[in-house]
Amino acid sequence: MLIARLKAGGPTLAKQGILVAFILFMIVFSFMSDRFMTTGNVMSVFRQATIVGVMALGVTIVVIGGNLDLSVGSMLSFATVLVVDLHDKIGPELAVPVMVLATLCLGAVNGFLIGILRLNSLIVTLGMLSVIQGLVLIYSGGQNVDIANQSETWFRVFGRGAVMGIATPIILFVGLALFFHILMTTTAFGRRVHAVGGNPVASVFSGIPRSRIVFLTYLISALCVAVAAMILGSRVMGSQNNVGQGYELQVLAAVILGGTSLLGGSGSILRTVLGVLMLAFIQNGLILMGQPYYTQWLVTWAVIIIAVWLDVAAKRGRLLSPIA
Amino acid sequence: MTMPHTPALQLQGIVKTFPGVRALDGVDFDVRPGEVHALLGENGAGKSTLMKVLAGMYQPNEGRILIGGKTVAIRNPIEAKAQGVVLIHQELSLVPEMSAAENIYLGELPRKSLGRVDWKTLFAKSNAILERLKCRFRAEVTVANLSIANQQMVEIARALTVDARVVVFDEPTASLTDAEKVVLFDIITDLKAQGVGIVYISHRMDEIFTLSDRITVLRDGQYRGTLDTAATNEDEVTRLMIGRSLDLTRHEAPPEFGKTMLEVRNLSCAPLFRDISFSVRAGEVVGFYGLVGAGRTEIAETLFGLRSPSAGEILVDGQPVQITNPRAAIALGISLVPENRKEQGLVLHMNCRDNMTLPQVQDLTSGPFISNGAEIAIFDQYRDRLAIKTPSWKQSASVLSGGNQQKIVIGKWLSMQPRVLIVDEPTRGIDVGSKSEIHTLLRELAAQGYAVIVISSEMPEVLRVSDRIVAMYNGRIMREFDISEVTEDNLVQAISGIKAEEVA
Amino acid sequence: MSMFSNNPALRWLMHNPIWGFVLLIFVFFSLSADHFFDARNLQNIVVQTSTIGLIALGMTLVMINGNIDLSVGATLALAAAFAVDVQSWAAFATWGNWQILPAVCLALLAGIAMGAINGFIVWKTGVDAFIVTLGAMLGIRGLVFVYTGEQSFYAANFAYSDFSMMSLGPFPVLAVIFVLAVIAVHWLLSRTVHGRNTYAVGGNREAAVNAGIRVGPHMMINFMLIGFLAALSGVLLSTQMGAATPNLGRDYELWVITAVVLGGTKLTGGKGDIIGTLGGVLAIGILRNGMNLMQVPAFYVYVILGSILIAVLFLDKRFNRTQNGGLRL
Amino acid sequence: GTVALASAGSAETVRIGITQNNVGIDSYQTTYEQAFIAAADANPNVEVIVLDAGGDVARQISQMQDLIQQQVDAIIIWPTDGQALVPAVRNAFNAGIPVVVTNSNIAEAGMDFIAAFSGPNNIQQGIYSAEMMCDALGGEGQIVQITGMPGYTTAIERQQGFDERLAELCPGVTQLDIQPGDWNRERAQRTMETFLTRFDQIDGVYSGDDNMGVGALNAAIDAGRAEGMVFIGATNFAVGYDAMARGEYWGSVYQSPVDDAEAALQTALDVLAGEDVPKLNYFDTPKITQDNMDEFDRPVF
Ligand SMILES: Nc1ncnc2c1ncn2[C@@H]1O[C@H](COP(=O)(O)OP(=O)(O)OP(=O)(O)O)[C@@H](O)[C@H]1O
Ligand SMILES: Nc1ncnc2c1ncn2[C@@H]1O[C@H](COP(=O)(O)OP(=O)(O)OP(=O)(O)O)[C@@H](O)[C@H]1O
Ligand SMILES: [Mg+2]
Ligand SMILES: [Mg+2]
Repeated sequence: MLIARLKAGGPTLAKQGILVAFILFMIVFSFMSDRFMTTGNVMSVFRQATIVGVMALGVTIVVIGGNLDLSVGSMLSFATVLVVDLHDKIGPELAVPVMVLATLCLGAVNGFLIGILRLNSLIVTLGMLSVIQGLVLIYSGGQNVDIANQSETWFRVFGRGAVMGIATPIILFVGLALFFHILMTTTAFGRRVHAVGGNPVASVFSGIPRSRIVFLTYLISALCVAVAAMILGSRVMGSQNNVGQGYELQVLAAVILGGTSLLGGSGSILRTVLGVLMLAFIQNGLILMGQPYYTQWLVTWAVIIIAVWLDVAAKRGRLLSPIA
Repeated sequence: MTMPHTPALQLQGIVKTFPGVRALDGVDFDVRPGEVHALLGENGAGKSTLMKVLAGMYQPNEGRILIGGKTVAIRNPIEAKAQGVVLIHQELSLVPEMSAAENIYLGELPRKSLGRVDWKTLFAKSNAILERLKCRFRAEVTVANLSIANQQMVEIARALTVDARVVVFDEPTASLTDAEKVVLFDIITDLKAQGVGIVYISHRMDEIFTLSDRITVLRDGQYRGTLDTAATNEDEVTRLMIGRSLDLTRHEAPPEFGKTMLEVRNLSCAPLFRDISFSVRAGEVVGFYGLVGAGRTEIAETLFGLRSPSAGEILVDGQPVQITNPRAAIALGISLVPENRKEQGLVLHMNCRDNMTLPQVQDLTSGPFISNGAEIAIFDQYRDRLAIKTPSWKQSASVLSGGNQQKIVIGKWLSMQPRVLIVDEPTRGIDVGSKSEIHTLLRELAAQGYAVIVISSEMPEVLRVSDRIVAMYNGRIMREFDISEVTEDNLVQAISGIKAEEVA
Repeated sequence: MSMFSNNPALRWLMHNPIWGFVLLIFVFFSLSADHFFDARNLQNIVVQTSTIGLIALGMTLVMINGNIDLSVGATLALAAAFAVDVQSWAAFATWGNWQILPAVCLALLAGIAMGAINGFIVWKTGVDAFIVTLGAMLGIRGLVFVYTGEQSFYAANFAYSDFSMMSLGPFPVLAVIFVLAVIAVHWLLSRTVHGRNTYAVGGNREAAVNAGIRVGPHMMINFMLIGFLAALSGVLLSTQMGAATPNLGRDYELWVITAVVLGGTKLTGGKGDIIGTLGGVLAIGILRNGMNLMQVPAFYVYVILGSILIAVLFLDKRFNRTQNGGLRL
Repeated sequence: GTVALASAGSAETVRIGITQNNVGIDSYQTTYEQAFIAAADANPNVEVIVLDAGGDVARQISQMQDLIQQQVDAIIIWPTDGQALVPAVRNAFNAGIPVVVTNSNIAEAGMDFIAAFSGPNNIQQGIYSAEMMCDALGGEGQIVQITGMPGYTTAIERQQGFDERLAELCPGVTQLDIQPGDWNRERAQRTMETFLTRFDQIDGVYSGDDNMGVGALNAAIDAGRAEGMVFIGATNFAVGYDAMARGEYWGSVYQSPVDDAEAALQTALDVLAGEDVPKLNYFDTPKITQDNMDEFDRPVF
């Protein structure tokens, strides 16, 4: 029966599978814990999700362009340590642009190696993960960095401020998500990223500057990391050298949950947002229910596989794979 | 029709559906021992699907398969082989990093104890088969190092690994040279003499009429009838296939051409081609004819900025130019419809409209956004002009038939308003109906003042569309013909490497 | 280039640049680190390499198959936990040193089971292995924590950790096991029908299906093999520790993939071999050991390892530049 | 094991190898390393080989093998895991190399193979924190706990000391939940935010170190609920010290990485000199609260 349903509702489900799963999930959780669906909790989870979320936006674009970015975690450590450290040395007015530029440089290195030299993105960004982690440690000498005057700096606005009662990180996240959604769906750049990810050879045969497009996707990813670092640095008002460790996997999991194909060429920013929120709500919901933190890993396992499975199944019109 | 033999194989009332498509709708088909039975139909008529049902790759929704008069269930390719049914695939189905021998016996490698491969037997048997096919390479070589034609021979060699009852060839000649075709036809004759039933699928009428004994025609997944080859002609078959006759006359050369749009002087790209000089005028179609591997595609790629020439110069509108990438070529008004539409021409899962406007999408903007209206206008214009069959622009290019895919690619480049249009193998694997449409289209384009270069390995095609023909052999131009002076004989001589002077 | 192609040894090196690199760093460290070129140290390198090396053998199979397994680190931790904990089960209290046997068997079975789950999901759902095993990487780690209750286990029986110190003649037993595994997997991959089909499935899955290879079960077997090898690696590691910790094997998947890719196996499948993988793991092992002996500061080790990874990838691309048929894409 | 070595310790240079847990993961370990190198440099008779395991047990075992292979005179180890390093330490013992364990101790089974332990008493620190918590709450209240990285000895021991002592000393204080903060301020902040949503009444927070404690404090301040909430930490960091000075943070345990490093080196030298060194050399890690903080220097990390 499920198969028949899937066949009938195939196209719609394929588009909205994640949304349906997300809503079901929220309903189940709100029955399990009465705290779950309170405005306070929802806003707090939303705010917590913004760091992974902003990074996931950039990575979604990289993945649509047919590549991977595993270096975002280290890059986040780098950017956060840099902005927090420079905050007290040269003031936030300079620290923020310097950090953004430095992070973009790292993105440019990724973009150069992958877009222009055409090296494999998985391995290059894995290597960069290690290199950047080392750079952070060398830069900071392995010491934590902190902002001395936490209550007075305007830098606090990124992580802790609010506009009309809505936390600034949420505004940043939603704003960027809408911006990138529009960029990817309505502009020539977005179309070209889809084309390069979908078929790089045909793109070159169509006169698309493939190298430049891939390069730009990595710059965008780095820019997102820089924004995430502003939120993180401002929220914590300090940083450890390994603060971003493991983020790359959370980000990737969110992108995958959003149904973006790792083969490139297809994916959606808005569905990545759903993926991000879903992961954040799983984490939050299970803790609210008093489960030990590691059950969240087990649930995430199941959710990722079931969600992606249904997505794939709806696209091919049958539940089980045709592999013999 | 009288039935002298009991059929080796019968398909009855086969129905096969895919989501949204009824690919086969009650098809009947039979093959007798020792006959060549041709299967014809437009692109997407269901020929390959029918054969995949036969080979156990698809399970039919309805209908049955009889072998030697008994109903059988064929659940997978191994079972089909066990029943003596072998399918040579339309698309190459090889593993590039493995040896020819392993590819020939893929899925059925001979075993020794402990699951070890019996290399000795494997190579001995494979080499024997390759010799029978008169191949000049050994079974030990890696397939990736073989030419496309030789890869095709490896594919064909698979048919000879078992005592076949029925062998299906699905468009085997698409990438074979003439010499290899002769070998293939010998093999087919040989098999036939041994009483094997052959199913032969091709879009080339000449082959069908030389080889086959009977012809079955499919249309839109439906059975349209079976004819005795001896008792029919191309026109009848064509009408059964596409519902109308084709105009197969050569065109009349227009009285005069415009100015020279593109000139190439002593262009070389070692080791692919050397010393290439030719020119194309507005309103003219120049055909490049040669065997596969003659280097024609490489010339087109060089003109389009995809390869760097080692010597020589290119002049557009009389001005020498450097073309370092496709964008530069596009800016100079050069367009290339590439050889391989799936890999080079289309982003398959993108929709038709987006594919068509891809090279110019950054110019179709209003403000920062792509102008939807402008895109749809372009799509509508070329859909109508090229008679592309698709329900809407939103259809993903992957589900279109080969011919319609090709038209999308042509439309994409026409919409760029080029001055020089290069088309490489525009009708490879395309049915006769679409082929003739594309030929007519190329002539019309020339009449409108485009300079057109057509690269083709099919003689009838170059003869039909060209005003001039450049014959190539092994990376060199052997001779240039005016359409009025060309004959099939001197063309064949030219592309086989016989010097122009000797011919003249 | 032509100068190189005449000499078969040099030509071989061109196709296996990683071995050239191994040679280079070997000579370098022999000259510049005091205790490097020393029989004991070379034994140490092999033993140290064996942990990642065993998993890399399995990863080579899975990657040639066109898949990937990110869950190996967690599987390793799970197997180590079983191997150490089961020994102390009351049921085996009277078995003496034999209590190790059921523990090790159970650990290896657990590894095979995890591989089977991954393989089965990939087979039946058709979801990409990267995604399936990314999920499993979290999930199996969760299982480890559920099972261990966040605690480390230790083996009360010193016979267990003594095993890792044993030698067969001059060779440490761990090194011997690793070398045997290398030979076995190399044999499997190059000589058996299953091994050849592994290339076929990864090189062109459709062709393999057309040829009647049962692709699903075939891939599942390779996932079970990598599960087994990861578990074996976990067991051997736990013998070195006499204990098991729930965080064991974090990030190993990244190092394993790195080693395998350095060894020339294609991420898209269809190409690669055990000789290359062995070069890849030795390269990482020698670098780590050499840098320890030379006391390279920890922060620089990250930078050096990452840069070398990218550099080798770059050189490999330079040497084996045959793709695209010379087209500028 | 010490018998054979008495002769090694005279005037000529001694080579000491150290393998640390995870330098750079936090300032404590980094400062420790710097202090250790500084102390060694100050002593012309000492040559040190400094290695870092990056938090990976297997790598630490390899480093132990490498050090044994180089036949150093003594090994100092900061175990990534108390259990798992026992056989490696035993190897060193069998090779006749004395081992000094630093910062967090090795498991019971390994005690026979080490020359000495030098470091803080993490269980005692947990006990101190429990006592301060009890004190601050006056024996009544509801608290939450944020622990370090799950599975690591320091985290486990501090939690153990805290839990046991709290139950015994203050049955009136209930622990609502325990979740990890991974030694990471941002993660602790997130964990605390969820606690704040989940529990309407939280009177106290115990964090496995001040870095996480300040994260929890940040969360409470942002939620407007920090007023009257008691924050107790361990390993007093500079941020914790400052928060204490502002009156936002109640107390912590003062632990100096410089003392830690110097004690470890000195213990090793004493062992090599053949002195009679007690097995357990705890250095002092006193309670630090708003009341007595003037007696302590602001931590350098
Ligand atoms: N796996 C599939 N899923 C969905 N539709 C399919 C599939 N395979 C074939 N079709 C559809 O079935 C129809 C028949 O396709 P088939 O490949 O049999 O055509 P054909 O006659 O071999 O054409 P050609 O001459 O171009 O090879 C087409 O409309 C095609 O789009
Ligand atoms: N000498 C050769 N050895 C092996 N393969 C070759 C050789 N020459 C060409 N090929 C292969 O044959 C195919 C067609 O060759 P190429 O594109 O050079 O010829 P062409 O003149 O454009 O012919 P066509 O357009 O008819 O294919 C290519 O895939 C090429 O790799
Ligand atoms: Mg077909
Ligand atoms: Mg060609």
